[in-house]
Amino acid sequence: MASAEGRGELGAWLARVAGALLAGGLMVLLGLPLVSLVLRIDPGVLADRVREPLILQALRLSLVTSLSATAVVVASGLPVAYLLATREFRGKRVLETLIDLPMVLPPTVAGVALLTAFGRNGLAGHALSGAGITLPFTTLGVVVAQAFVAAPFFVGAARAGFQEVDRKYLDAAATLRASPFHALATVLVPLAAPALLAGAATSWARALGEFGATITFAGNMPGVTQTMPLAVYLALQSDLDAAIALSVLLLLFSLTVLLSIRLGPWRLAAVLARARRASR
Amino acid sequence: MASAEGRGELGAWLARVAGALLAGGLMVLLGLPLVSLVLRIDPGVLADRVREPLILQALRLSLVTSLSATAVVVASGLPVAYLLATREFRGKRVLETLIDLPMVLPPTVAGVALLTAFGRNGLAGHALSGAGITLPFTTLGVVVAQAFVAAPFFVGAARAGFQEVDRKYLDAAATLRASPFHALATVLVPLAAPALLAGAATSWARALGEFGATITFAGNMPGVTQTMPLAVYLALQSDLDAAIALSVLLLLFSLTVLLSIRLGPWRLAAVLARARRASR
Amino acid sequence: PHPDSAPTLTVFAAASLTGAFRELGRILEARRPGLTVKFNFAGSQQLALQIDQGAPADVFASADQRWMNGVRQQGEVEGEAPVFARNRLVVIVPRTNPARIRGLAELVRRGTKIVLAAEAVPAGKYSREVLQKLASRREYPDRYDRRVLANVVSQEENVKSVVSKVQLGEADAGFVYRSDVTPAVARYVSVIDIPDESNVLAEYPIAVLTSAQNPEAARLFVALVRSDTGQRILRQHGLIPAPAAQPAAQP
Amino acid sequence: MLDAHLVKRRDAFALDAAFQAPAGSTTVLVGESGAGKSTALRLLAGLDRLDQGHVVVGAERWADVSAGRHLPAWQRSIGLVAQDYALFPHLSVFDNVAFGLRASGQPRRHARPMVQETLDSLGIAALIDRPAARLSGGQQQRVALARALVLRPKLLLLDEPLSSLDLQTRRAVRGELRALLRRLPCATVYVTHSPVEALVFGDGIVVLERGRVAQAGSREDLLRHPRSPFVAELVGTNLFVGRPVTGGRIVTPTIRTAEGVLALDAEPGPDMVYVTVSPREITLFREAPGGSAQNVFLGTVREMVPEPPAGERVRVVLDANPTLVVEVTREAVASLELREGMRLHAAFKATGVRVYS
Amino acid sequence: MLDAHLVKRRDAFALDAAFQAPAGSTTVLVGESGAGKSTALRLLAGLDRLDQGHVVVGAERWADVSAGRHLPAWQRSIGLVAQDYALFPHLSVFDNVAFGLRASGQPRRHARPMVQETLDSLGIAALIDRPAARLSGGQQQRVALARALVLRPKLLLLDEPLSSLDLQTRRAVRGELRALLRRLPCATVYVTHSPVEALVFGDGIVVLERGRVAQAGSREDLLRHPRSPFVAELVGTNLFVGRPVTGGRIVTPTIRTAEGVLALDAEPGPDMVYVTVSPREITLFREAPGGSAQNVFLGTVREMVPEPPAGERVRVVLDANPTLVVEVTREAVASLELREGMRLHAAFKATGVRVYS
Ligand SMILES: Nc1ncnc2c1ncn2[C@@H]1O[C@H](COP(=O)(O)OP(=O)(O)OP(=O)(O)O)[C@@H](O)[C@H]1O
Ligand SMILES: Nc1ncnc2c1ncn2[C@@H]1O[C@H](COP(=O)(O)OP(=O)(O)OP(=O)(O)O)[C@@H](O)[C@H]1O
Ligand SMILES: [Mg+2]
Ligand SMILES: [Mg+2]
Repeated sequence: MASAEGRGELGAWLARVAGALLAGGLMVLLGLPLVSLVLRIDPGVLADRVREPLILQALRLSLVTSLSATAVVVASGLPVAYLLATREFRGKRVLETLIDLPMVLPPTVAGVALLTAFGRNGLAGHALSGAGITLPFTTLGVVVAQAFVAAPFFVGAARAGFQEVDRKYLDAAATLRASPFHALATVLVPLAAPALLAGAATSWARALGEFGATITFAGNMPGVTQTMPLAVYLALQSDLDAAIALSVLLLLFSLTVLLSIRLGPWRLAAVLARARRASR
Repeated sequence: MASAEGRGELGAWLARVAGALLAGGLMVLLGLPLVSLVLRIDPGVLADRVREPLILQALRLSLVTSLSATAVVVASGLPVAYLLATREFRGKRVLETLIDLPMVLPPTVAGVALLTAFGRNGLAGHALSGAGITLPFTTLGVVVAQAFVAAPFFVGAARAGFQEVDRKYLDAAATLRASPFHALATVLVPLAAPALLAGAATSWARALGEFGATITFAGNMPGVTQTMPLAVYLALQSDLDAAIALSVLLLLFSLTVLLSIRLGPWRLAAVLARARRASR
Repeated sequence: PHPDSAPTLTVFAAASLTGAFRELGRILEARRPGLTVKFNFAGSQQLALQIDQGAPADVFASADQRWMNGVRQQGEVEGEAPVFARNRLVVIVPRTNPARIRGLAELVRRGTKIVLAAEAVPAGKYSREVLQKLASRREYPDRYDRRVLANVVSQEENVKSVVSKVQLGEADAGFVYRSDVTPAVARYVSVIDIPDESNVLAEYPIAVLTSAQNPEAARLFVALVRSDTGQRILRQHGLIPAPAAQPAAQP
Repeated sequence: MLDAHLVKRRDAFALDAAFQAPAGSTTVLVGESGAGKSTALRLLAGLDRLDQGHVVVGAERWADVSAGRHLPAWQRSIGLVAQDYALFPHLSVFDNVAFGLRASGQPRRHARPMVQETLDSLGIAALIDRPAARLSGGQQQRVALARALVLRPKLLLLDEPLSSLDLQTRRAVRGELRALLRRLPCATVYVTHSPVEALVFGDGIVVLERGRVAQAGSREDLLRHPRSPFVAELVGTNLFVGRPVTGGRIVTPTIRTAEGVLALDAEPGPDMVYVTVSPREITLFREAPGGSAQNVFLGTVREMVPEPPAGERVRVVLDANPTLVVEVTREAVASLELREGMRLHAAFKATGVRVYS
Repeated sequence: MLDAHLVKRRDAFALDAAFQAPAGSTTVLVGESGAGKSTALRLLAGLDRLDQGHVVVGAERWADVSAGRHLPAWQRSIGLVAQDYALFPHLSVFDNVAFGLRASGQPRRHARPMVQETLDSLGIAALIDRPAARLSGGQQQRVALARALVLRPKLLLLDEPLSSLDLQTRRAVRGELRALLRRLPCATVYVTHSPVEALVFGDGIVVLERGRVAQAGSREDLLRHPRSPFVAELVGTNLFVGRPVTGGRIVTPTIRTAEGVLALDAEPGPDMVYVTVSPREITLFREAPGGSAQNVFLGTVREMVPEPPAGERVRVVLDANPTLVVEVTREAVASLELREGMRLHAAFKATGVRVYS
């Protein structure tokens, strides 16, 4: 018994070390590139770039389009996630897989796919132009491209979040005269809020980083379709360092937003204050 | 009361319609591009391409590297997800956000970041070459690039999955002489298996579609680093139709794998048989 | 014909023209008060696809004849598509020059990490042509082209990736356009020129599109690009001028 | 007035129960765990669909499978208090109680006085602005009740409303709840597995056993005339079911049960009869008794439980055929040297039984 | 032999309980919901850390805060059967029971005979290859027990092991479990909120009340000498606590309690004394009684519960100061026209009380 326990302890110790090594490996894999990117930038270049009107324009456009895309994804993803979470039907697994597919598509191909669907000569092009809607080369097109690639992330997270809400609350709402929709709005969404927020944050991050589908489907026009990742791409044409500076800018920006979603504005302020004190 | 109920019913009807419209919108947004892509392909081109040795090579390399990257992500992501799911510590939210960041990075910049970290002149380059490891221009580098972009998806899903496992099972394991590691392996992982599988599938899909980081970090060499998405991009340089055919090939391939993960091989066979019957 | 009080000109241009064309756009705007010049910079092939799909473009400047021809075949081009600039290939090595390469002949040395653009990319096609031409010359080692190609570790989808890899010191040498060696890049790399007789000249055609909303401004822009001012600015950005006066020569 | 016939099939379980619940009174649905009580409530509420049968409340036909009718829960005038209350944890007490009013389209302004009044009547007006997540068990129970009652439902459904409360709170709340239910004009269906609660609350009692109605009737009827082993166990007595033995050389009135022949002190009716024997009427012997006790069973002591208060009496469970519950004094335990596992004779006189059909 | 002193602070709750549990016997930890029973078990098991105190089993010091010692659960020789059993749903019965053996490094081959033997001894050998997810409640309970016992723990911890079972299974399992625990050589701590289970299982009984030990002792002691209101309620009697009144013109022995003065029939000791009055010793009157009943209380009827079997007697809860439980016959209820809310006098004689210190 003593030897078995001894073996157990040794095994546990080994496992702990292995786990720490693996976890450390992941941290190095994810952290080191980010750190070395930040180390490489020239603060002067970054400061200059931040003040450039074109960059500010791109940043603003990125913010507007990624938020709009997230809004589109959230609004249209909610009913789908609700359906997937609460109903059983034929072909459900197939539908789930189809929703995941945009993730596999190389982004430029996604852009081509969007053009063949919503372009002037696309499948739905006639219907759209009939309705007076133009997507390619418009800001709306950027939103569509971002929504296309970001949607799977939100639907997956929202679906899991809905499934975690105890059925009893929905039943309670139903016995209190709440129609399914009323229950969705007043009970399910508030109770699944953390998961929905996390999913929206992931979607937003993906939309913010979107490049390939955007440049192919919507083009790269400053002020109209040139988002930050596109600006990074253009900078890359002449100056790698500038491109890195812009990427770090994009990173800092999304870090701030993601952290503030996770922590709430107040706690973010506290964290920043602490960081500032520490850096003094 | 009757009027209130009437109003409730009307509201519920409106909500149902709105929900259906939104969900339908998402289906159009996600489905139409995929459909029009498939419609656009020339079956002849596709058939020719499938037989091309270069393409088969790229497909095989994609399979090998994306599976390896998924394995890396799963092995190193499990302890991190476990930590995030079971422990509370300072800076946890910050860590979570850092893990999400690779998603925001435009893939090309992600590749540059990897080069500055693990390249010959990168931060860890000296240590790596000392250990006789070269990453750029090697298949291993492809795996690293794919793991870098795919990791956030697995960690997030695994963490949520672990959190859903009832604590009581871990407690039971502990009272049965199981060290935390033994409990992780024999209780937590099997019980969280569906979530882990789903996360691994998402990660795999992302790794399979990876382009920007791969070509930037590992380059493009047939048989060594040329994965399917890279083949698609090169085809795009000369022949849009070939590129689309290859993308559809990639889509079909990942559809099969994802579906078989979701359904299990037997049920997949049944679905395929049904589809074949229906298409006759 | 657009009854717009503030007319805009939309130029679709290859991403490698970014710096030069932005300058030219500002000059045209100064000359034509009220006119706004907008650019859409992307890969030539992406631009061609977009024009095919009905993009609202007035001018298309391609980094390659091929994509211009494609657009032309669709009947999208108004009139000619003259070549307004040329580019030539150079070999770049990192400033630190880890493989100690001082001449083109040393590219055959075993273990040298060379990156090229892929054959499907114009730069890649030209690079291979250059290697063949060099191989046919006696001052270069035996089976020069094959031995260099054997050292290739990556065939990039994009010339800029070649630049990045050399700039970051990952590759020992790479074949790029002269124009890619911008001042920012020049801080990190050294250039080894390829003799003109073995070099290949890439051609940049430009055209006004039939669907142009503002054909008059479009023609003005093309003229500006081909004018002396335009050609000077292109040269400043590392391109070889091809002024309007001379008829375009085949490489 | 509720008239219900509930049929629902599940994997390994089937519910088929018909019963009525008069308006203004409380009908208790009692049964052990898994008997189908919650399933029945969910069918009444419309949260699940009937496989067969109907639910009719007053003049309204809420569900009728033969007519293809099924009103969803949110269109029925019900109040349901679930076992764990299911208060919305993200809402305040006010918002919880106002939820139904708001869902049926009333503005917040109108809801306020109604909520206030209901909370008042339950003595929890002071809690109105508390977050629901920060209430004690007893408070939660009352808020859940208020949330249901504020809508003035035609049918009130309570699923083990006291079972999440601790012993002392439960005792305190029980009396209040009873008084409140007495005052309500609607029909109330009260689900419980506790015999005590069934007896306290039940104007009418429906005993569910494995999805079937084992017995239904008034409290008195159940206590005095159990008609199923389950009900007998519920009220703590020994039950035999049998048919009179007629003809032959039989002198005393006798019935034949599954377990043998039983002597009675009165002539049974012509048909199937039920016989109960109180645990106190049974005596234990180490040796087979002679004398006047006509009914003797041999068995093994399975369990001995001292009866509160003070353990002066001990309940002995005897594994005989059938299992018998016997109540003896502490002195008897000592003199018989009673231990678990011991084999004993249990006897009762023909005069010790109550017979009914 | 277990010697424990458990101190743990939580948000609004603090546990501070010291008790012993001899080897080879069962110590019952009884208390209402939220009393801290599960918290105590988790501390004994090492699933949570003590804030203060110690856990010593035999010669092993598993936890001792003053010495900074805390052995994690998996290094303690314990067996824990949780309230809902927590069988691993992805494993078969065999793998569940073999889990602990495998975790401590034994090969499958060695584990098999031990598992078999344990399952045999619990009469569930036939289940060995069943998936754990497909067992009835009673079967689950036995598998959980087998899983704990196969490791031959030095300390067996059972958290309400019968509470997930239905009435009938519970009765069946109770006797078996009692017999099994009798045979085990280890110390067993049995947690329950059921007075009946406490009386059936407890060689020693520790009553927890809001995190403190309200009373600890043998079953007999608790039944006959409740020393806290909670224990009194548990065993169903009325308890008074007071000090003897001495001097003055007092003739009968008297004590002063928080509720007034109580007359006794025997001289109390010099110190604090406890007085119990059985519910049967108390009589109810519509008018204040004269005569021989020396102790009279006025109160309102809160609740009336017919007592099984047959409801011949009715328990009346009287909101007096203090609350009194009174047991009367059905006839008395009729003749007094007893109703809830009625004001009544309750009286008992000095001879009706039991006094102890
Ligand atoms: N959704 C379901 N699917 C399949 N079987 C179910 C479902 N819900 C309940 N059952 C089964 O139906 C039977 C009755 O369950 P029900 O919850 O109605 O019992 P209950 O009388 O309320 O028990 P308890 O006192 O434990 O609450 C049980 O055997 C249960 O396992
Ligand atoms: N993890 C925790 N954090 C904070 N408080 C807790 C925690 N676990 C239990 N408590 C509180 O500690 C007190 C005791 O809980 P415990 O579970 O020990 O009671 P119990 O006697 O086992 O009750 P039950 O009979 O309901 O199982 C309760 O007030 C509970 O709310
Ligand atoms: Mg139930
Ligand atoms: Mg507990």
